[in-house]
Amino acid sequence: MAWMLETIAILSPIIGGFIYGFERVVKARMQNRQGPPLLQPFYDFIKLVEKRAIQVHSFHSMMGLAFFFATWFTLAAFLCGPNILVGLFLHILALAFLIIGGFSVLSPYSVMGSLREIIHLMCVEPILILVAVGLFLVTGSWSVRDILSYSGLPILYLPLVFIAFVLIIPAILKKSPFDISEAHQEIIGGPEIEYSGFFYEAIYTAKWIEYVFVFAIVFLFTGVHWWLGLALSLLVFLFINALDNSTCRANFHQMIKFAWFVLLPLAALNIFVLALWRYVI
Amino acid sequence: MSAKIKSPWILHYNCGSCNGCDVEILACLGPKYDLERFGIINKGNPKQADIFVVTGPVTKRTRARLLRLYMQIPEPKVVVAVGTCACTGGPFRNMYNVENGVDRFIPVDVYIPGCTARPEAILKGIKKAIEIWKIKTKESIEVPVVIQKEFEETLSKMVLHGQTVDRRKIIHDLVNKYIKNNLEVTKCD
Amino acid sequence: MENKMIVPFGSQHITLLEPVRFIFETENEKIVNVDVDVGYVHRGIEKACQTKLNYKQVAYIIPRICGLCAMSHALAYITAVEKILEFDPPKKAKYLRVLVHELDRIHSHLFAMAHVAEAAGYENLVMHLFRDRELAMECLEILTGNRVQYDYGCIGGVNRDLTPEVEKILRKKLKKLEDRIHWFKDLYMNDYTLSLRWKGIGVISKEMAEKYNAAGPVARASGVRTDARAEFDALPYRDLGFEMIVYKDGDIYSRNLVRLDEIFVSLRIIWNILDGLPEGNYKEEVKGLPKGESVCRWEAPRGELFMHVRGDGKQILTRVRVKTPTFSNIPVLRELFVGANYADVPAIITSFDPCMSCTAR
Amino acid sequence: MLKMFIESLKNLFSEPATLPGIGTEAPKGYRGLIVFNKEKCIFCTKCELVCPVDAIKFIYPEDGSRNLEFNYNPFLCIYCGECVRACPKDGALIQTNIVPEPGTQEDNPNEKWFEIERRAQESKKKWQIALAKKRQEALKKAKKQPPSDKKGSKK
Amino acid sequence: MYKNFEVIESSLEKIKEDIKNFYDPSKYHFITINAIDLGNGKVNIKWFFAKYEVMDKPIAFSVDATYEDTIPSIVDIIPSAWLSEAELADLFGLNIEGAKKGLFLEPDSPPAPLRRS
Ligand code: SF4
Ligand code: SF4
Ligand code: SF4
Ligand code: SF4
Ligand code: SF4
Ligand code: SF4
Ligand code: SF4
Ligand code: SF4
Repeated sequence: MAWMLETIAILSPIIGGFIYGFERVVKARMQNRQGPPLLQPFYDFIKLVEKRAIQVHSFHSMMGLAFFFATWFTLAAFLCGPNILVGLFLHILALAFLIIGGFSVLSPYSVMGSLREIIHLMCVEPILILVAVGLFLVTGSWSVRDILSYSGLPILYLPLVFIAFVLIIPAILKKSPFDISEAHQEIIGGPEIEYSGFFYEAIYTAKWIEYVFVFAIVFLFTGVHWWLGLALSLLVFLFINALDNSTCRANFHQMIKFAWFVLLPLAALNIFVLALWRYVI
Repeated sequence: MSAKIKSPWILHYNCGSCNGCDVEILACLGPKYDLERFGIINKGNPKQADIFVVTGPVTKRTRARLLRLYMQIPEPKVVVAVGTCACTGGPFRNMYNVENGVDRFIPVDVYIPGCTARPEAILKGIKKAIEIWKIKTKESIEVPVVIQKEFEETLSKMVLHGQTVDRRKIIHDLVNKYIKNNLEVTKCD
Repeated sequence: MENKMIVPFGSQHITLLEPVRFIFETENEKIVNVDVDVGYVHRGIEKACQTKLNYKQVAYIIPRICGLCAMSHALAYITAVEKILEFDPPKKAKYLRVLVHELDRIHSHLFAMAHVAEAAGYENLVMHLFRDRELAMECLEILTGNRVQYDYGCIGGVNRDLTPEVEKILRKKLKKLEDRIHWFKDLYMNDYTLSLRWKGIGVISKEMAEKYNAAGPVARASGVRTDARAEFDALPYRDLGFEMIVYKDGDIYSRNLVRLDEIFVSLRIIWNILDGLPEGNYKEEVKGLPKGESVCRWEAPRGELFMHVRGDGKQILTRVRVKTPTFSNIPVLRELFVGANYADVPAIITSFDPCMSCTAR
Repeated sequence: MLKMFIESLKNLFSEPATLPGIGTEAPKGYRGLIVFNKEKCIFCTKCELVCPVDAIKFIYPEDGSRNLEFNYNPFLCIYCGECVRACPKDGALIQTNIVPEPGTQEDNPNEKWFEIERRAQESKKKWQIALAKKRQEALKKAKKQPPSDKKGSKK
Repeated sequence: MYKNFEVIESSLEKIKEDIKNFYDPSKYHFITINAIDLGNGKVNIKWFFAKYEVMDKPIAFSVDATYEDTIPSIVDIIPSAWLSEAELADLFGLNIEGAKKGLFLEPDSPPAPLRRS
């Protein structure tokens, strides 16, 4: 257990790759197709290494790399650091690299994608912070290690926060109905459009790490019962994919409305009640 | 490397076809044929694509765009011409606004005949294209057919003068010149 | 950052099969101005039909204007020529023409619906539509010998008979298809996210549709009662249970429903044909050279197709003019964009089901 | 939404609709490659005439005989079947259900065909001259002696 | 000659007036404008209309003109006609008021390709 978190943080691209590969298989099967092999993300990875990279300008490419390393670092800080809030703030920073990179090129799709990415941030981060606060209220600690050794089941105290979090996962992972910043049919991938070869690889892999990040948060909701955590993650995974496959893309007004007027109050209510119960009564 | 051939991403461009073959390409992505099981994704973005799938005879207005898309795809890349009209011009051969097959402009690696090409034929053709793609590397330099003559002339001139030769740059400049000469009526950004 | 942004849409774009180019001037993702360029696919087919090809060969080049309604183009041309020659094809040929034409409509409508769903980011629905569209494609393939370019009609009738084995397969597949269409109808009526995305978006009022002469499902979704199948006497639609589908709202959602309901009508027509196919020849010899002028209005899947043919008594025709459905719908499309949201653009465009390859020819 | 949600989960545990391998064979009536049968052909060149895209070209022999060389470009053919319908001789030209194979740069569907088209055009002119000459000779012969030998190919 | 549509003969000066009097957007559907080259620099132009929902023959207004004539535009009566007019201006090289050229043709395409020459 001692080195578990560190190992996960270091191996996160590989773990994330498997999750992503598995997801593609599940998605294909849900669409009644056979789907790619499980190792497909790694094949893509190798392929991208062998492609010539066309750089728009070096700053833009650097932002792509920065996004990857920042995301990786974010996960490490989140898992091994003393305070998950640090991880969440770093997460914003990592996305900021992507956004700046997106703004730095002339392509209108990239710029529009970056604008939409900011909207994503505004929807996602408040809820992530509420998740952190909720977990703190339940377990009394900001660190992942302590939360994971909490003997109770945080999800029992935080049902609404959990629901809010699950419903915002599509926005974090850019899945339907909230795949607005990537919107393949509208802006062809958004901020990532101008990356190619090796630099696109960085963006592509950073996405895998986000998977680990999301499912690590799901894990936190079950405290020390990691078997339950595994089951819960699988359930959430299936739910997210089925949702992805049974909805069409919302537009960004609808996403903001949903995140701020439905999910945020929901989560806030949960935390408010919990705080009252913990500290007042 | 064997892993490479399992992940070809395609870019599809229609340069004046009747849609017949485009529809069949889309049908290939559907559940019945499911190209994704071979790792193939339809990327709408030339910068991340490997296989350039072209349909249709080249019309006068699409030729500059075709060249630009071709140049934007990073090496190694292969070009697949789908349908009779992309191979030779087919039913539209020698019409006044048509420049016939795609290989008048860019080097085509695989020709898929048929009007319309059957999805099975497209699958077979793409598999063939992957075999060709496997051998190419990121150092391979391909010269678009339209500028080949000029390219060779420029090259021999430069060699004669003892200048250092950057083939890629020469190609780039020549293509840009060509595109400028055949600029589309409406400019983008 | 400045407020105005120019967003090019096309000519190569993932939701568009074809090269067409829209240039949007947007303000905070709201469109304030549009420019449209439809000429990418101009090939010069009309010219070739008037100079190189004789009037029988034209029947095989004209469907290559566009693959998705290949059957409509070919049959409209053939009908126009037959009208000039004052030839009436045998009844069986007419029935078989309707059969293939309606199958063509089914696959085209399913494709169009998939296209709109794709633009809305609803990938699973796309896949389901594509899967079930294959049933119609298989029917067409065994019946005509090709999946898209059927080359089924010819001057004088049709090129192939409907054999009993083929009929048996058709019946089986169409039965399956019908069940699936019922399933889709149910889904379209009840899906919340679809209505969120499509209801009230891209609305064309009845007045606007009439003012800009919209055609096909686009017009019918706005409440304009127009359908060339009921307005032109080329094929025996009246005997086959044809019914016009009209919706009132004129938004993306009703355009989809029009298409969905038309599939039911097509299926009913096909059942009627299979049950009551007349005996007789499927092809007859046609004599004489075309001399005179005639027109043909034809309800292609996307709307009214119009052919104007003139022959001067020679092998080669004097004029072949094709007015295609999308050609009629471009003006209203352009008007519609101003004030729309950029995020809705793909959905609006695809809900028109545009086909540039026939617009420019 | 709910309907699709359930359908998705159902699909997850059912057989995918994907065909194995590369897909099905073309059905019996598929309009595939045109196959030419030299033994049966009477070289009326009707097929060349009706073809809307000129995918059939005959190269004429120089001696004015009827021993034409059939050329066919599968990369140009639109598989309409018009040539087969026009052919007066059963079995000389058949439309099979073979799906044409994809070609590579070695097949070179364009330059090779341009060469054939050029040769076809030239050879036809020569052939016409040769034929005219032959006719004249035949006429002369016919005048000299009663007909014993008809014009036509011997080789 | 005209096998299955009715033709109303008109002239260049009168055509706009005629169409204005005739066209009722809620009753008639404007189909398209077409031109036919009659040879010798003469051209015949037809405006096609059809009735909604009734099985009836299409109606065409026919005008004979030469390539030098200026042809009145009907965009102010039928706004959707701009596309047909632009096409004719492009492919036949007709002088139609206000129609922009270059919709289909590139600078190096043959000018006015549908003219007989
Ligand atoms: S998306 Fe295409 S048209 Fe637009 S800027 Fe990029 S290359 Fe040019
Ligand atoms: S090959 Fe035939 S079916 Fe395919 S795009 Fe060309 S004309 Fe259309
Ligand atoms: S205007 Fe600029 S961005 Fe657009 S195609 Fe031309 S060079 Fe490229
Ligand atoms: S409307 Fe589209 S699908 Fe129909 S014939 Fe024209 S191009 Fe083809
Ligand atoms: S818009 Fe016209 S050309 Fe294009 S597919 Fe439709 S009918 Fe064919
Ligand atoms: S069949 Fe008769 S008409 Fe035709 S080429 Fe032979 S001899 Fe001539
Ligand atoms: S099938 Fe059609 S295109 Fe092909 S050779 Fe025969 S006539 Fe020509
Ligand atoms: S039409 Fe038939 S018999 Fe005549 S040349 Fe062609 S293949 Fe031979």
